Amino acid sequence: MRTSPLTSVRWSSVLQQALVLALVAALFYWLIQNASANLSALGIASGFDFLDQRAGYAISFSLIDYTPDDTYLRAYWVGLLNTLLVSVLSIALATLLGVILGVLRVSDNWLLNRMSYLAVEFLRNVPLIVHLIWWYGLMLAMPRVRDAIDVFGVGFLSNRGLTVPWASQGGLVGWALLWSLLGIILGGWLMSRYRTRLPWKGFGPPLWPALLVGAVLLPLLVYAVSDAQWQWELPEAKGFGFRGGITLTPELMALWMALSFYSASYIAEIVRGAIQSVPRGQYEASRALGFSETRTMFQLIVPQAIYPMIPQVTSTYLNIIKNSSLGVVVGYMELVSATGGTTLNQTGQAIECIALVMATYCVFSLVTSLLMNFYNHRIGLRTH
Amino acid sequence: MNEPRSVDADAPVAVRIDALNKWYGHFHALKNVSLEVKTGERIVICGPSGSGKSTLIRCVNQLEQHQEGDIVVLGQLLDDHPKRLRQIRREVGMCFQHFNLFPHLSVLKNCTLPQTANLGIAESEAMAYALKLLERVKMREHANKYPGQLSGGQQQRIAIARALCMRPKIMLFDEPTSALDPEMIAEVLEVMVDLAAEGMTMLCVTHEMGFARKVADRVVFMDQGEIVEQAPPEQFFSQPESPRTQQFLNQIINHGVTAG
Amino acid sequence: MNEPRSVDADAPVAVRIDALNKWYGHFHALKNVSLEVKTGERIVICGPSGSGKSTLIRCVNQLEQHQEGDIVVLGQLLDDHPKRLRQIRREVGMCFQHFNLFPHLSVLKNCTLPQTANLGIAESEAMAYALKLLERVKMREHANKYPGQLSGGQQQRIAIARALCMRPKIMLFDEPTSALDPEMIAEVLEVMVDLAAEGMTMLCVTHEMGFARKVADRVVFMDQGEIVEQAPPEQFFSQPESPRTQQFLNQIINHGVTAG
Amino acid sequence: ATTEGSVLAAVQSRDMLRCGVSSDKAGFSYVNDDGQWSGMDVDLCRGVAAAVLGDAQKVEFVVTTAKNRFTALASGEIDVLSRATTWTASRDANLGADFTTPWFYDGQGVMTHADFGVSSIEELDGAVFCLSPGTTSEQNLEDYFSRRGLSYRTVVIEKSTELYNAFQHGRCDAITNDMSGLASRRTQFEDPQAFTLLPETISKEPLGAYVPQGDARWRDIVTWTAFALMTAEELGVTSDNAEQMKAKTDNANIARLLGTDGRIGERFGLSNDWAYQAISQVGNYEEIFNRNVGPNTPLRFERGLNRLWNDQGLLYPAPIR
Amino acid sequence: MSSLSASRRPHPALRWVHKQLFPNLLQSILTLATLGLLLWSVPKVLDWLIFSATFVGSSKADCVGGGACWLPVVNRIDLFVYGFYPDTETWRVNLAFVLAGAIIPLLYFKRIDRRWVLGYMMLLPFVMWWLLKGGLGLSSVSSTQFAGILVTVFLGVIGMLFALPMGILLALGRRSKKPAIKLLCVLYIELVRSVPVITLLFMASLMVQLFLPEGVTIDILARVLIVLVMFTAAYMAETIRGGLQGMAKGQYEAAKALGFSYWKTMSVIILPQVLRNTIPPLLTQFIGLFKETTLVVVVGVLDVVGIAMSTTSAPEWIGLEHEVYLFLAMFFFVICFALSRYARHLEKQLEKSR
Ligand SMILES: Nc1ncnc2c1ncn2[C@@H]1O[C@H](COP(=O)(O)OP(=O)(O)OP(=O)(O)O)[C@@H](O)[C@H]1O
Ligand SMILES: Nc1ncnc2c1ncn2[C@@H]1O[C@H](COP(=O)(O)OP(=O)(O)OP(=O)(O)O)[C@@H](O)[C@H]1O
Ligand SMILES: [Mg+2]
Ligand SMILES: [Mg+2]
Repeated sequence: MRTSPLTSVRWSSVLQQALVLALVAALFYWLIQNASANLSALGIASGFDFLDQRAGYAISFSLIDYTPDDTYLRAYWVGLLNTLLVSVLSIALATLLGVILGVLRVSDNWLLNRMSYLAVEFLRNVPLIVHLIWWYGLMLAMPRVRDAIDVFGVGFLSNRGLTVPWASQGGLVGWALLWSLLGIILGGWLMSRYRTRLPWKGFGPPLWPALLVGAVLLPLLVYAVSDAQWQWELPEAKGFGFRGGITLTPELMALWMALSFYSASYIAEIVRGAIQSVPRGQYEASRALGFSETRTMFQLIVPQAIYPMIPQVTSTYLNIIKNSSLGVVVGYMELVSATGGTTLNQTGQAIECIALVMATYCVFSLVTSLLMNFYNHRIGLRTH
Repeated sequence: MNEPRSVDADAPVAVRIDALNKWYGHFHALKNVSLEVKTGERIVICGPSGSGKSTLIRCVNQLEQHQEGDIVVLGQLLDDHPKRLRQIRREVGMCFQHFNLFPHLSVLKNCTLPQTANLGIAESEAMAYALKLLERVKMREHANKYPGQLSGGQQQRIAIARALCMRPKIMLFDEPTSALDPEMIAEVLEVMVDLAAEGMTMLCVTHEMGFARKVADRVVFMDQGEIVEQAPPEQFFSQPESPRTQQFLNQIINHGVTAG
Repeated sequence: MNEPRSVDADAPVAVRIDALNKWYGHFHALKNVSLEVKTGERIVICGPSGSGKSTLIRCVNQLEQHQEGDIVVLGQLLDDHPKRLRQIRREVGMCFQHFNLFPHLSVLKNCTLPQTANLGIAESEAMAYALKLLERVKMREHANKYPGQLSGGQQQRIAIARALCMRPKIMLFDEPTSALDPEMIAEVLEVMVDLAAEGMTMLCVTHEMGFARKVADRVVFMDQGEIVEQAPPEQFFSQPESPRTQQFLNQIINHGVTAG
Repeated sequence: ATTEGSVLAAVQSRDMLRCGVSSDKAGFSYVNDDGQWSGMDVDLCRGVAAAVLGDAQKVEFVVTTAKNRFTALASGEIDVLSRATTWTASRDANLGADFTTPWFYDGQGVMTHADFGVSSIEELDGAVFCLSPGTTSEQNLEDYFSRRGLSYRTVVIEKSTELYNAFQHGRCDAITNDMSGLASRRTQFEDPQAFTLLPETISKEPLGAYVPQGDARWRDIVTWTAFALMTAEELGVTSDNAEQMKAKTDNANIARLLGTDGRIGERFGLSNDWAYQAISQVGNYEEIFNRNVGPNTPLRFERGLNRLWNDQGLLYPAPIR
Repeated sequence: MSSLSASRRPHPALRWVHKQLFPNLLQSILTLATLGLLLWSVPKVLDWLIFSATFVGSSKADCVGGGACWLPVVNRIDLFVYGFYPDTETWRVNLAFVLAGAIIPLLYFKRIDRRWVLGYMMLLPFVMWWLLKGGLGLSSVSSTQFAGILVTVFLGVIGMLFALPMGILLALGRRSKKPAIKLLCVLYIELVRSVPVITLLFMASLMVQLFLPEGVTIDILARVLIVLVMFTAAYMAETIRGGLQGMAKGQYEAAKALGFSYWKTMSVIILPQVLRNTIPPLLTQFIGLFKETTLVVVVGVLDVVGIAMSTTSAPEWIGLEHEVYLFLAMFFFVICFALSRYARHLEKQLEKSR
């Protein structure tokens, strides 16, 4: 009797679930009915055809070529790349700042400890939008182009943003980064293969020189065999702005700074938590073995603290990507202000535009969680 | 099972503790404790829970700082100068109740890192010595594993090997077997008995009375932060002087009986 | 200390387990187990760790679902109809190794809530009955405390009282004393002996052989998911049939000796 | 969409007008220190409320953004959109909204920094423009420049405070917006002389109220309320003298306007003194203009195109008779 | 002997300074640099903030001290706090604030029966709604009159308390054994958590109306509230799920063995414990929501940030952005910091009581 799965009970449970599903489906059906009625009343055709139309709006900062004559679809790509750019920059800076603040938070130095405590608490208890408005004000209060602050003779900081040298052919930078990445992967792969052959675990040459060599050597090699011409272009003041180099606009800078400082406070707390979660016994053991404080920290405590940090840090990174949508407040043309803002506004295709934006963010988090799972399986389970 | 042993009365003093006082906040954890340990002497410290045994031996390598009194280890008076302190800690090995191996390093690396980082020994030499010691605690075949993959007894034996890697002149043990299952206790005690047989100076907090009988030169009984009695094991177990000691010993025996 | 007892051979069957099989994933935890318990019978189940004792009694009130075979409790065949299942669970009380009292409720509330919520008994009546039972397990003066404020033995006695509040016809015990210190074990066993004396049908997993000798009508020995032997206690302890049982009994005795 | 008469019925049954405005357009709609809404756009709403409900205070102001204003209108969340919105064909056609009548004539202009020495838009080739998104100014600029083969870059900022801030600090070389906005903002800059308003207008910007599409009755009411306020100026009726003129006037036009003669109000479904209510409670167009943006305010606007037709302006209210 | 050791070991205060501030060269340099920076900057900042600042006056012209000009905040404080709420009815707002604030001490006193606290929290959003919006004897106030801190608190508190039951249901659904229900809950939670709040707010502002039948409108404040509730509930569900997972298995088993049904088990055995344990993280979540409410300004709801922005655009106060935004920052900092300290405190209490 037990082997038969279809007892009366199961049926009631199935019915119950079917009912819930049907209710949800009915709700959606109702909503869609309403929407199509409303849309036809407004004379808006649904569908994604509008993506092929001419966008007709300009975007001040773009990583790929873009003019108002391009399509809405290209404007979407520009927005997407801008989102990724500001996210990557913010992730890098937030991590740096966060780790510094976090390490200061656990330092024995009372003064530094308290100061970083104050800083962390202040940064994270003020809404991001206030950070952003403030940073934007600061960026705009920079001197005019003519009186731009000279940054080590290669960059200029003005109210037009930060202008830095860039390759004369912008595309080369992208390729260089790509080859660098490949080099790192290759170097890492070769080294780890070599190291698994060694008789003793944890010995053998360290990994990072191989990564470095890969990152530098491979792009150079490719450059040598290709006929590409590389040239640095230094910015110089000219007319209404700078010629040459690349300018990080004040909008980008403000968003970058606001996101970095705000998120740094979260990362600092994660770092502190992780370091404090290492059992006291570990400190005692290392002291009993005569390790110095610095070595204790960096060879014994930090490596142990990294593992529990990873999921939390990942979710902070995802938050950075999501929060970059605040670019809409200062007019940084990322995904939400481009497709979810101007495009939507010009075409009236609210449902399509918002769906597109949401779907894109879902993809981000899906990819991230896949990577996380992969990591947990491959590396995480080894020692813990 | 106990044979009389003799420590050279003129052997140099390894550890001298003099009128030691230690407070945790307002709690007086060690009260005027004095103790002298000769080189090669093996001392077992016992006493009821909370009597200050751990605190005492943790003062010897300054994992706890005392407030009054002097501790001289290997001729060096302990103060809080960081360099001198590290120097002394390298010469005093310690094993903890909870092993405290470094979980992110392989067993072998656990044993070589302290050597390379703190003694400046070359990697290959450190490895050879570590493997020798792992052999000695019968853990050589596990050298490539990570601590998380081993049983408690195995971890404790590695902790002993790791401490020995620093070529210590004195070893401190803080209840090395109390977190272990009975079978594992045997493994670890065996290693400790071996070590004792080789003449290592040992200060050992433990409730394993069998071990005390077998290897200790002197048993020190502590209660409420004071040393109540110290005597060679045969005398300690057969004719304890203080009533507190008697009570403690009775309790241990009774406990054994009820468990059986 | 064992007196002969007799259960009426014609007493109605309280629990009948028939060719029971249970797998955890691919692991075969119970292999073709059959067992009949008469009303008023007191059964002690023992066996080495991992032999499936807990699994067996947890199947009786379906905390674990079995895959093959039948279990009939108080004349009712167990299936997974939620209402019938709840009905049966109310008639079968259970005590766990870790007590599992509800920490956010006072002792008294722990005993009255199941009555008011599940039996629909009025608050005042439930309270009177609960106090009676607390009296019986000698915990009446602690009725207003919270479980966190009590010792393990006290908590276990309250757990028993809580189970009894449901006026069960059968009581299941899963190692009720194994998480307790020796003094506390005695308190709890005393309550259980009382209960047995009143004729409650009991199925009890325990390693307390003294208890088994004293109250069990039958001792069931399990190993590797099978019932290896069942016999009245005098016969079980003095002339065990199966070599596995002999080995197990030897081990217990030896263990007692080593510990002592 | 909306059916004839439904908005009026809804407003009357609610006894409250819901009017979509912006929250930070000084002179047109913003909040003053007393926590009161004020501005030209706001006063138009008040006039409509007075005409329809007899009380200028029976308005709820719903803050809308450049993005959601037409959604709010089409969905019936607001009855009138009075948010300095330009009258264009595509909006009338696409967005489920109907325009009423121009309330304020404006044109898109360009302001730059005086020290550039620029005197015409054509000299701004390659310059950076500050813009607010989702407005007609974005497309106008694009048209103007691409027609002449010139290039430009943009900075797009939604909040106008931030926008002008950015320009003033030199974030952009030029800012383009409605002339009125540019002029008013310029007066508030710390050093107005440091900025030049270029003479060209690159677009026509008739600003006024939108109503939901499909309710001609309602559009009439809002349109004619605006006309009534303008006509009042033309006939010299002010909030001060309206009562007196209502009691006794020999001008037939005034009598019709104030509802003592004829039954125009009833035909609209209002009371006959609808225009009287609007004028006496919010004042005529001149009063509204002067109160909000005129020479005595910090904004100091000229009447310019917004003079009456008989004063060489564009205000040409259709006759009320 | 002990006198010798006493002389070797310096005064505790000196030892503290040595150990905490100057243990080695690097640390000493850092300490000195930080000290220098503090000594240099703190007086200046204080001077600007307080000593040379202007607190009374009626227009920008009164700001002559050279320090901060707090007049826009001072003169508009009513607007900042009550928005456009009718002057005669502000007592309702004050009362609502007090009622909302009362939760905090209620959580503190362990003596008070948790059921009362829970009941209070369940009732509060309705009472606040009634107080602020009117009806049933109180004159009704349109939500267009809502602005400033009133909106921030309204959205924060009501949003949180409405989200709580929904979060609990979602968490239970996610742990349900019924695949369809589990799937729906997982989809919902993951979807909402993976998109930025702003897109959800845009949805409220631009899309919701499209999905409603013609003629039905929900005002923007309510739509935004719904979005915030939906959003918070998804995050809260994860917190509560954590609490459910942390619950000892024995509790479920004991309840089962005593014959409790699923809903009884949850409502009287499991959830009371889970909620008690998750108060600190829930409070942290509230802080997050409170900060997140500021984003509603993007869709044109005048919360406290919106009022600040419109203040900086008023012709009479142009150019005083720093003061206004600083006031905003301080406002949020004070509230959020106090709450987060409080959450930490409750957490410690819980740890102790275990
Ligand atoms: N860090 C500390 N802060 C405050 N009190 C402490 C601290 N460490 C230990 N104590 C107290 O000091 C006393 C002695 O502790 P110690 O650990 O030395 O006892 P012990 O003899 O090792 O006991 P056990 O057998 O339980 O390990 C105890 O009462 C303990 O509570
Ligand atoms: N939930 C589970 N999933 C998988 N395997 C399980 C599960 N519960 C128990 N087992 C396995 O089933 C076997 C029998 O378990 P059971 O708990 O019944 O043993 P036991 O006789 O009660 O042992 P003990 O004396 O240790 O309590 C064990 O090997 C155990 O590992
Ligand atoms: Mg100890
Ligand atoms: Mg078991």
